[in-house]
Amino acid sequence: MLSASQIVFERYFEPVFEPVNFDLKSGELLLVTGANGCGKTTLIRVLAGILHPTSGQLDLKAAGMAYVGHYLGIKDDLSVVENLRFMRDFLGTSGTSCEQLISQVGLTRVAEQQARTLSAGQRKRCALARLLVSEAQLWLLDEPYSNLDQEGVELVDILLNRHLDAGGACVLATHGAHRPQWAGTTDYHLVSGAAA
Amino acid sequence: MLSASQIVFERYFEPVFEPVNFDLKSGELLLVTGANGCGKTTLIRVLAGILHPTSGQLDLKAAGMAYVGHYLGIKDDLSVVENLRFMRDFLGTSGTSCEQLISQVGLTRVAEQQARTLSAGQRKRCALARLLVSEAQLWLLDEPYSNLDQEGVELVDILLNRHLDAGGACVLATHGAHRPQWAGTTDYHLVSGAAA
Amino acid sequence: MNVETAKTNKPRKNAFVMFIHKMGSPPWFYNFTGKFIPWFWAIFIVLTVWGLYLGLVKAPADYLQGESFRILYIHVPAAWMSLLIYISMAIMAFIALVWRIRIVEILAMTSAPIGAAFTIVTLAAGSLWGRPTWGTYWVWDARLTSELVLLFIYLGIIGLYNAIDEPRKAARAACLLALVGAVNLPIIHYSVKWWNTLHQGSSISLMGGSSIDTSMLWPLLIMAVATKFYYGANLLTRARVKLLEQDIRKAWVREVLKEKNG
Amino acid sequence: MSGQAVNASLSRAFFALVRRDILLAFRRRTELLFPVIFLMVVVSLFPLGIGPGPQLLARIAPGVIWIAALLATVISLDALFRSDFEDGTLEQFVISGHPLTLIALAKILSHWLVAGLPIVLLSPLLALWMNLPGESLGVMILTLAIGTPILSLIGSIGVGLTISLKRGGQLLSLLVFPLYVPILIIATAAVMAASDSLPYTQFLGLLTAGLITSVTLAPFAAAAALKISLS
Amino acid sequence: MSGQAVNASLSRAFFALVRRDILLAFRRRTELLFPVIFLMVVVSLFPLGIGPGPQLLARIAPGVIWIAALLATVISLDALFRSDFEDGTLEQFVISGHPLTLIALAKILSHWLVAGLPIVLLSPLLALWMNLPGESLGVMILTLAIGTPILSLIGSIGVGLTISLKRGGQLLSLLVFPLYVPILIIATAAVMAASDSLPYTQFLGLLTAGLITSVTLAPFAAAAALKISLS
Ligand code: HEM
Ligand SMILES: Nc1ncnc2c1ncn2[C@@H]1O[C@H](COP(=O)(O)OP(=O)(O)OP(=O)(O)O)[C@@H](O)[C@H]1O
Ligand SMILES: Nc1ncnc2c1ncn2[C@@H]1O[C@H](COP(=O)(O)OP(=O)(O)OP(=O)(O)O)[C@@H](O)[C@H]1O
Ligand SMILES: [Mg+2]
Ligand SMILES: [Mg+2]
Repeated sequence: MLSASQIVFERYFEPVFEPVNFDLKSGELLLVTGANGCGKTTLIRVLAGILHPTSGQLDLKAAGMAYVGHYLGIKDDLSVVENLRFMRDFLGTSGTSCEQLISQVGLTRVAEQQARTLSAGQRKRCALARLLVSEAQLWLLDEPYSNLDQEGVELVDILLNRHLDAGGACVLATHGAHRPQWAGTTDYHLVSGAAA
Repeated sequence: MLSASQIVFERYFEPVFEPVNFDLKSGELLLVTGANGCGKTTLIRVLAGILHPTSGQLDLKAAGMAYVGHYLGIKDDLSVVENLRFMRDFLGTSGTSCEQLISQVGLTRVAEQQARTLSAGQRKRCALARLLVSEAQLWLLDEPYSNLDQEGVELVDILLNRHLDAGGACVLATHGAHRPQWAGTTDYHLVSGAAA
Repeated sequence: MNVETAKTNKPRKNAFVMFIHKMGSPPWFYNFTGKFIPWFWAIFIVLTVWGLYLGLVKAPADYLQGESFRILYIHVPAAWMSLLIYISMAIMAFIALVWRIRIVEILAMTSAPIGAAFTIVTLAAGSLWGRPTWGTYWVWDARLTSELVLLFIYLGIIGLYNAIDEPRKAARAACLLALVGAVNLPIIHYSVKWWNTLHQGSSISLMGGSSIDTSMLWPLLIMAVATKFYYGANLLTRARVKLLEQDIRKAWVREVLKEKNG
Repeated sequence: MSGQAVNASLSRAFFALVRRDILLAFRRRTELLFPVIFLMVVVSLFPLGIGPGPQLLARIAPGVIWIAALLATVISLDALFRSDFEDGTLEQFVISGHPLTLIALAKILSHWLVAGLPIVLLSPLLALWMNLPGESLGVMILTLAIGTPILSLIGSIGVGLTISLKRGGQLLSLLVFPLYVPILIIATAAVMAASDSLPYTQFLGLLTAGLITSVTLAPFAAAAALKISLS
Repeated sequence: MSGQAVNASLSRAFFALVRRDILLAFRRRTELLFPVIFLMVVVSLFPLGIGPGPQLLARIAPGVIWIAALLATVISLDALFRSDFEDGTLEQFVISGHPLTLIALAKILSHWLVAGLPIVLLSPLLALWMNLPGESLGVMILTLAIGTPILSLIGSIGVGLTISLKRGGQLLSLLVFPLYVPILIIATAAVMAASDSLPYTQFLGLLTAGLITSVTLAPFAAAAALKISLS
């Protein structure tokens, strides 16, 4: 679904990480780990097509891509429902209703509240609901577990398992103690270019 | 050092959490836990004096207070060193040199880099260094472990132990799996006012 | 497209693109231009001394304006250069954006301060000249106004380039702005021209009208050529320094520095 | 997907974005009035600062109203685009796979609806305040109707370039005001020609040509600028 | 701590903050020039929009320069205060225990140094451009020197109130421009009186009184406003 060969990204004329190679197939999870500042976020943004790799080949064959990063892409001035409705209209998807998704991620009580008033964990859940709205085949998750409580962490794992079961694929960057359980997991330990 | 009796904070005329009571002494750690959205951040901001409690008594007798919240209070346009130097001048403290603090939190390599270019974990470490600059007796930490890698989590625990050993006190809000090990810990499970 | 991959697996059709890509190799550029720069500086100095001698000493004083007309030898070549450098910068900006060639980005961006400097010289010399001839330092004449707007656009490009940290990103953003400016400059030029004739008949005509005496013309032409060599020399000198700065940790720079020092 | 299906999905995305931006701008009903009041306040500063002579005011009216329009545009431009950049929504747009040019165009359109259209609608009142003679009022409105979309279009390029900078506001004005010079000149020339009973259609023609050119070029440049700012 | 030690620590905090804000404003050398160029660009729009006639320009010069000063102030005010709010630095200030009034005063001072002082310094050039007669130039500079700090002081209250709103920029102008009206009127009256060779000292006296009043009151109001916005 997504394959990378010799991906290099330079900032200030220095590679951020060692050249990256992988081949991700349907139903597989690529778990990117590494210390703070080793370039996980940068790599995911390169894979997402936001950053342009300095050299190397990126080959994408997915029906849709969805991304949850450090900046969640939630409009503070819209309510949770409005945020999801907009994304649905914008992407032109039409699966489960927004209300159902909201209850799935446990935000029913604050669904009509403006996003600026959400707590950190509630915001994260809202971003997870948007992930489901997109109905994308490839998920790019940058530290999906941060700011979530125990129940929220389990929620991410459930959603992830369901997505992979249905033939999706996922690149997940994390440094936390928690790691998702999935048979088709490839560990990718990212090494900072500066360290090498 | 800090005692609260029947602290209530209302938003839209509804209490955010059940009335809060505690009495924190020197060398003690108050561990505030609870689900996403139960009001941990709100409580800490009340304790910090940023929000005004609707009713109840707050009694503070600490030499200085320091706070690390969701918004880290780091200037994006200053480098890590400049950020710390400013805080030192502003607070008028004069302990360990900024360079030493930076190496303690593992940011030596990026010390001269502008804060906007730091990774999420590096930013958090920078905020931890600022905590040390303040030389405050009372620490208010809102999810200090989020975005940190394994080494970073251990770093927080080391700093915390040292602070409490030296007679400081700390209120720490977290929902993560990790909890600091300290003899004088009081568990405070926060219950959302809406849930009750 | 990336420089390295282009070199290895794409057959070259066009001689121009080939030249551009050859220029794109930093060590080649560094060594190639290194041979020219001293000559450029030398020619510039010789021509300037000669031109100023003819202009300031040999040429007779103007029967209308007296000695003050000699500002012409600074003002007019600078004015020409301010426009020419913009054109050259815009062309390089286009190449840099389309082919993502770092050296051309650098060249475009080092052109901007030189062009801005010439624009400031034009404005300053023109104002000083305006005082004796028009009785005022500044009027909102068409040519003056469009030169001022040109300065603003140069400053915008320089400001944007310096405001963004990452050098490649900064260069690409500023190159895009230079291109947008290139589309707009002629429009600005003509609109300002009309604006002035429309609102009030300007009583001042820049060219005193009649043809110019050859003894006054020659120094002007010499100075015009001299400023072009100055541009070339200054541009390449700055670009080489910039290239060394950016590649300071690359092998070829270490070699260059070793050669220099030992 | 067939070509038609793609087009339908693109136009749906386009209008979803425009609807959202307008919803955001008018989140609170009072905010509907902000652009209008800003313009009124700025224009009313001039009689205060220059003195109330009716001839003088009429003489400078087209210029003042147009300059106020430029300022209102620049101030609102930054607000409308920046938030999508800062909260990560722009990244989501890039990932959606919809062409960035389309997204830029949608944002430009909603910017004009929010910040440009109110200026056009308000201009009769402003012209009245400034004693602009009645004949030239229609021309004033026309120049604003044709000209303010150009301001949004050109402005969007500047915003795209400065969006990643914290203190982008001043730099933005520095970048776009020089580019606005021709519009300012042509539009005020048209109004002045009309109040002197001179022919003015050629100016309107020029403005229209400018509008057509900028509609076809500016969204591409804005999209390229946004792409650079994101990297 | 003894009273003197407290004072010393407060004045150290004050200057640390001023130094930091100026460092932030002029992070890079070229940014030193932004406020100046912004002002030059805005002022040069007026001849373009109104026409190049020297008499007309001279007539409106004081008003135009002063209105440009108001605009420059408002645009930069928002930038200077907002970032401290949005990145959580303001919370840190509150927690530090230093009085918020002191912090507001420091931020006002650095705002004036960054945005007001350049206007004062640049005003001779602007006056030249606008053909302002030489006699009134000195008075123009004086009014700006006394008046621009008032703009920063009053503006800071408005910023404090609107800082927690996303689209605060436009609302801010609505709040503060009406408050700026007296200053605009008095200052331009002084310059016009000077160019007509009439007495003008009474106007300068009024301005100075305004400055003294606002220095003593505005920082308290701004601190209170910030406190409200934070909660
Ligand atoms: C600030 C004031 C002035 C500015 C910004 C200015 C600008 C310019 C520019 C841009 C050009 C080049 C035009 C072109 O090649 O298309 C030029 C040429 C020239 N200027 Fe000025 N000028 C100023 C004042 C003056 C004054 C006071 C005089 C003399 C009375 C003068 C005499 C000339 C002459 C003789 C030329 C060359 C003839 C030509 O190329 O048309 N300028 N000036
Ligand atoms: N815009 C930028 N300019 C310069 N350097 C940057 C920029 N963004 C990131 N960096 C640097 O690149 C490195 C990798 O950053 P990145 O955000 O990818 O790390 P990460 O692996 O996601 O870290 P974390 O676990 O803390 O989120 C860091 O050292 C960081 O300081
Ligand atoms: N400004 C606000 N206006 C209205 N409601 C708010 C505001 N801020 C927070 N809330 C609501 O108050 C509740 C508590 O929020 P708070 O941020 O304190 O939670 P938290 O315990 O820190 O959660 P998390 O673990 O997710 O960080 C949430 O339900 C949230 O939606
Ligand atoms: Mg990261
Ligand atoms: Mg919280």
